[in-house]
Amino acid sequence: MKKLINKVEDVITEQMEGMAAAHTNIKINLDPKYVWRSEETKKGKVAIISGGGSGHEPMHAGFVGFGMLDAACPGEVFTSPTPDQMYECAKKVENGGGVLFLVKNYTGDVMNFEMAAEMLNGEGIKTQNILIDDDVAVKDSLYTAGRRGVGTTVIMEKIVGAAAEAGYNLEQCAALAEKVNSRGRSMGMALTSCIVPAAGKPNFDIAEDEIEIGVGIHGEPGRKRIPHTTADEITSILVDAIFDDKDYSRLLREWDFNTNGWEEKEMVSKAFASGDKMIALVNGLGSTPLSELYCVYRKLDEICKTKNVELSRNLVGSYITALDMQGCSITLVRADEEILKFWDATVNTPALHWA
Amino acid sequence: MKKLINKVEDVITEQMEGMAAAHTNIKINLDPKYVWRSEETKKGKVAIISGGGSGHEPMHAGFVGFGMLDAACPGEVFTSPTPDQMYECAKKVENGGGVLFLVKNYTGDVMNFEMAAEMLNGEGIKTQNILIDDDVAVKDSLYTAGRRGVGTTVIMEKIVGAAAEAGYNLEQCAALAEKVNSRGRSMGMALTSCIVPAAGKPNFDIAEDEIEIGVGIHGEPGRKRIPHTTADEITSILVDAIFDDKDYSRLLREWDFNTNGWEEKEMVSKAFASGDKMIALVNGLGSTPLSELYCVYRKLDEICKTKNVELSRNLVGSYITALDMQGCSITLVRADEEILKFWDATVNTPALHWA
Amino acid sequence: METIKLSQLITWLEKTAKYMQENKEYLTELDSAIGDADHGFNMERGFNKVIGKIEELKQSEDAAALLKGTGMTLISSIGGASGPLYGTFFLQASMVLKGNKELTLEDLKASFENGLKGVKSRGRASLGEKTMIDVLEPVVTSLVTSTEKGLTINEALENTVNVAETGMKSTINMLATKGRASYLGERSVGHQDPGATSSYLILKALKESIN
Amino acid sequence: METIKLSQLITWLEKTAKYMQENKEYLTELDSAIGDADHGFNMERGFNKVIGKIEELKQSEDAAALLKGTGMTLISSIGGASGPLYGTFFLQASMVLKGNKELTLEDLKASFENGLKGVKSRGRASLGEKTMIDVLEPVVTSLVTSTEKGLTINEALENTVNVAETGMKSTINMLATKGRASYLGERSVGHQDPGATSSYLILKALKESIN
Ligand SMILES: Nc1ncnc2c1ncn2[C@@H]1O[C@H](COP(=O)(O)OP(=O)(O)O)[C@@H](O)[C@H]1O
Ligand SMILES: Nc1ncnc2c1ncn2[C@@H]1O[C@H](COP(=O)(O)OP(=O)(O)O)[C@@H](O)[C@H]1O
Ligand SMILES: [Mg+2]
Ligand SMILES: [Mg+2]
Ligand SMILES: [Mg+2]
Ligand SMILES: [Mg+2]
Repeated sequence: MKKLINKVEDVITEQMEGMAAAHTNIKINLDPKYVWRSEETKKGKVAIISGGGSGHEPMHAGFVGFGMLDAACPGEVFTSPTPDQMYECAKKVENGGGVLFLVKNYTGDVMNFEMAAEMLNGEGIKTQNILIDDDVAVKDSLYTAGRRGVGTTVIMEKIVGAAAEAGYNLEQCAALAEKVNSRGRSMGMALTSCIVPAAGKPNFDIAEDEIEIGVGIHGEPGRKRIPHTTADEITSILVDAIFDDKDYSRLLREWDFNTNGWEEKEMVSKAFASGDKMIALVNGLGSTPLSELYCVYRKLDEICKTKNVELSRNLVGSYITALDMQGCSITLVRADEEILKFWDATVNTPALHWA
Repeated sequence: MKKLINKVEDVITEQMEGMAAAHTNIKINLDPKYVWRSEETKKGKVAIISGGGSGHEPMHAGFVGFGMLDAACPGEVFTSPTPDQMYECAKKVENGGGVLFLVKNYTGDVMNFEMAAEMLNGEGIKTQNILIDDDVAVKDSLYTAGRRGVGTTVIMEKIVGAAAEAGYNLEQCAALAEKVNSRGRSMGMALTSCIVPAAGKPNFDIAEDEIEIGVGIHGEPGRKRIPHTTADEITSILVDAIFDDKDYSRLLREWDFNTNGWEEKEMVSKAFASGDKMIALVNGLGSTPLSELYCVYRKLDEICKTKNVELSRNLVGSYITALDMQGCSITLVRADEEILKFWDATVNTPALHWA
Repeated sequence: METIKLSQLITWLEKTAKYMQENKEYLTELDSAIGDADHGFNMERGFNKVIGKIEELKQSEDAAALLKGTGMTLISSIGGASGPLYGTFFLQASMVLKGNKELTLEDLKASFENGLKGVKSRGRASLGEKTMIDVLEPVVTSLVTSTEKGLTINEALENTVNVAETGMKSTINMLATKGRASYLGERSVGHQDPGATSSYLILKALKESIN
Repeated sequence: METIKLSQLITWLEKTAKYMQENKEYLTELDSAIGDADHGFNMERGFNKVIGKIEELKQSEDAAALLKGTGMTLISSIGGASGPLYGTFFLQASMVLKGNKELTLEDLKASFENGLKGVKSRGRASLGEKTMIDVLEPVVTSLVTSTEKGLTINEALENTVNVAETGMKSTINMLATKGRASYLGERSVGHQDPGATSSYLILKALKESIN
């Protein structure tokens, strides 16, 4: 394993220190670990917080700043952060508007964030958890832990962050987050595995002439392995998986402020159709040259044109990675006016900024 | 070789098509190949054009747009573009203010851009070439083709692009570009080689426990090979090379509008010293996770503090790459007020944008 | 009446930490086949944290405080799926104990029963889903039986280790429907669950600490 | 008087293209040792472009037009260092010819002499710097001598190939001070220069086309 690191135990800390040194608009806390905005936010603004295992950089810490996250809690590499991180972090940035946790749907993340929300709600700090479960590689939720949260997370953090900045309250932010989640679908593939620093070797073996279809962002093996093929064919496979996905219904837990406990809520993602307008993310998994992502975008654009689907906005780059994995994922979020308005709103974070 | 490409011959074209599809503010021409800004520029504005071999993405095409480049000419992978590209491209974007070619100091790039400048000046289109030669890994210019142009290119394109936008004329833009070049120093290292699509295998072999110090951006072997070590030590080696570099003097060719030919001009880069303020670029070579770059930035920041050198601005990310090479480079440009003003100015390109 | 002393519970934690260190690579290897290759690191990190607090834990007033302190430490240091689950197990196990300076088999049973309940409600998994529950639930069932039969603590723990081992191995042929392994569908079959394996090690450590 | 016909020059270009195709990997291999592993692709791309225009080139009025067309094509298709250099070579070689439908040895000499001058002024390199000049300059010197001695074209070209080969091999022990290889300093010694090698192939193709 060759990496630009010092001791394996210090990877997360030193990366946080580097970020804080490079970006004056974020601050870090090391025990417990979280990253938050330096400038004060408007009184009453909902605190938008995310977090998850490290190794997906720039997500989430790179998205802390004006118009996006108030704070992020990094866990160990590929391991959910712990409730005390989220709890301390929320106490630090909560500003009278309550807390919205944006949580990727992995068993670990869900449970840790739920524990934190329980603690905060128990103390009278209104806290809601919204899940992201957009990975169509996971087919059903009856026989699995449900779909994983992947690329839609980036888009949700941007949009809900902008809405919070614009004065949406906790219920409105949560509803918007739900809407974005129900309109997002992603599918990924890998050319190579990644190497977790502590493990020091690839998570899975893959031959020179094979690729893995349907990987997530944790170096976990995907759904199937096929012979390596052209970028156009690979793009078609990913895009087809997204468009072939039918209406998808599942139960997701949310905090019920009346019963003061968790309630299951049905969430339906309608299949994509002709005439839809999309925000598209062509995402590199860490070691994919930008030029190759543009080659994928080119084909995605071509396919969408034949489907009469408009790519209204896009991001092409490495935004939600799996350490040094070679590969890519495609995310499409069906947009509407509200979504586009908040997508276009000013954002100023280390990894995303525009005005 | 596993890459997200179709046919090796189509790599550059398809990447350009993908960029054009993703970014409405740039346009592409395929024969000959160049990328240029969609919106018209102010009459009389100097046209800032760069170009070079492909494989260094997002440079240069990713820097085309308001406040930076007017156009970029991509060559084959790691191969300078040809004079007809630059010539046609310059004719397309020249808007009465003349043309400034920003050229990385490689034999091929220098000669091709010189031929283009000769053709344009021959037609009465005022054209100047400014070289970037900032790579301290190349020790002298007497026994070599001179220092290579690396990271300072990104910073120069930003600064000179902003100056042109602000109304600097050709002479002023050229003088500013020279100033930035004379104040920039870079040093890079690689953990792995890269794979050129047409070659299909690594440019050089390197063992699991070795790293290459002083590589450029073309997968060429560097100056020396040492055992792999910590990020802190690697950073120290790179930073020391930059700070240990003494006053550096060399002759660079510029177009003389009086004699209508090339003249050699002495250019001196003064050694860096305590009290200097810097724009810092910690650059990934293509396959380096952002988290590792922050680990490098952390140490760079620490060392600079002990040297009483201020990192006034920074960029951390993959901005000038060597395809899928794992490794990084550090660039420092000694700033002054003029440089910082133009660094901070609004820029809106696919890869760099702020307001 | 035969009981488990606080000092023996401390030994249990120390032995567990030792097992997690020794089996770090093994557990991670299991997790790399059907998960994300971190279970060994997670468990080692968590129990190392417990060991780091062992002097403090030794000062615990009673078994409830000891188990609660352990649970809180695991929760705030493991993360992932196993952190909240093991944390909850110890936390909930502590809840039914009040001022006990030592545990009878009855206490242990009640405590584990409540721990398991916590794990199941936190993780919403049940028997047969290829998780740590395939070890923890048979263990609780066995403790219930042993209590009813009036077995000694040693006999009872002997039984728990046996059912824990059987439970652990039973996960090999299961299709995962909870946790990360569930993403693999059919491909999860044929691999032993890492969390079930760490649960087995915890039970083994318990038995060996009391013997 | 013995001359080179336009059709033979066309054969030369075709043979050169064939050699570049055949030696693509070899030239790239040489360039990967001391450069950036593209010389073979560059040369193949350039001469394939020339072949793509061969019908047009066949229509050339005279040798000057033919060589100029070749030079322009190489300039606009190779890029890198070798593009402007070989392009300039052919372009400048064409400049001293006026309306020739065929070339005498004297014409060839004058033409190559001017081509070399162009390469040297474009690249600012001289003999012994481990570049194509270590082939091209001895070749021109040999052509001068052959002309003075009044050799036949065949004899003269026989000699050029010999000095080209010697020149090419002489680069092995040289320390590069121009081009990409110069970055390697001492590490450039022991490798044959790719550009010198392609120059040798071009000269070899010429001899074989005239024979
Ligand atoms: N819902 C659940 N209920 C009970 N145990 C679970 C559940 N989900 C996962 N597990 C257990 O957690 C183990 C994985 O733990 P670990 O690797 O530390 O966390 P993560 O999956 O977050 O990386 C699995 O092997 C399984 O035994
Ligand atoms: N200044 C120079 N003068 C003459 N020949 C040169 C010069 N610089 C490089 N060359 C020749 O060009 C060859 C490299 O060509 P090529 O690989 O196609 O271009 P690049 O170096 O741009 O990748 C070298 O082997 C050398 O023979
Ligand atoms: Mg994990
Ligand atoms: Mg080249
Ligand atoms: Mg795991
Ligand atoms: Mg080359």
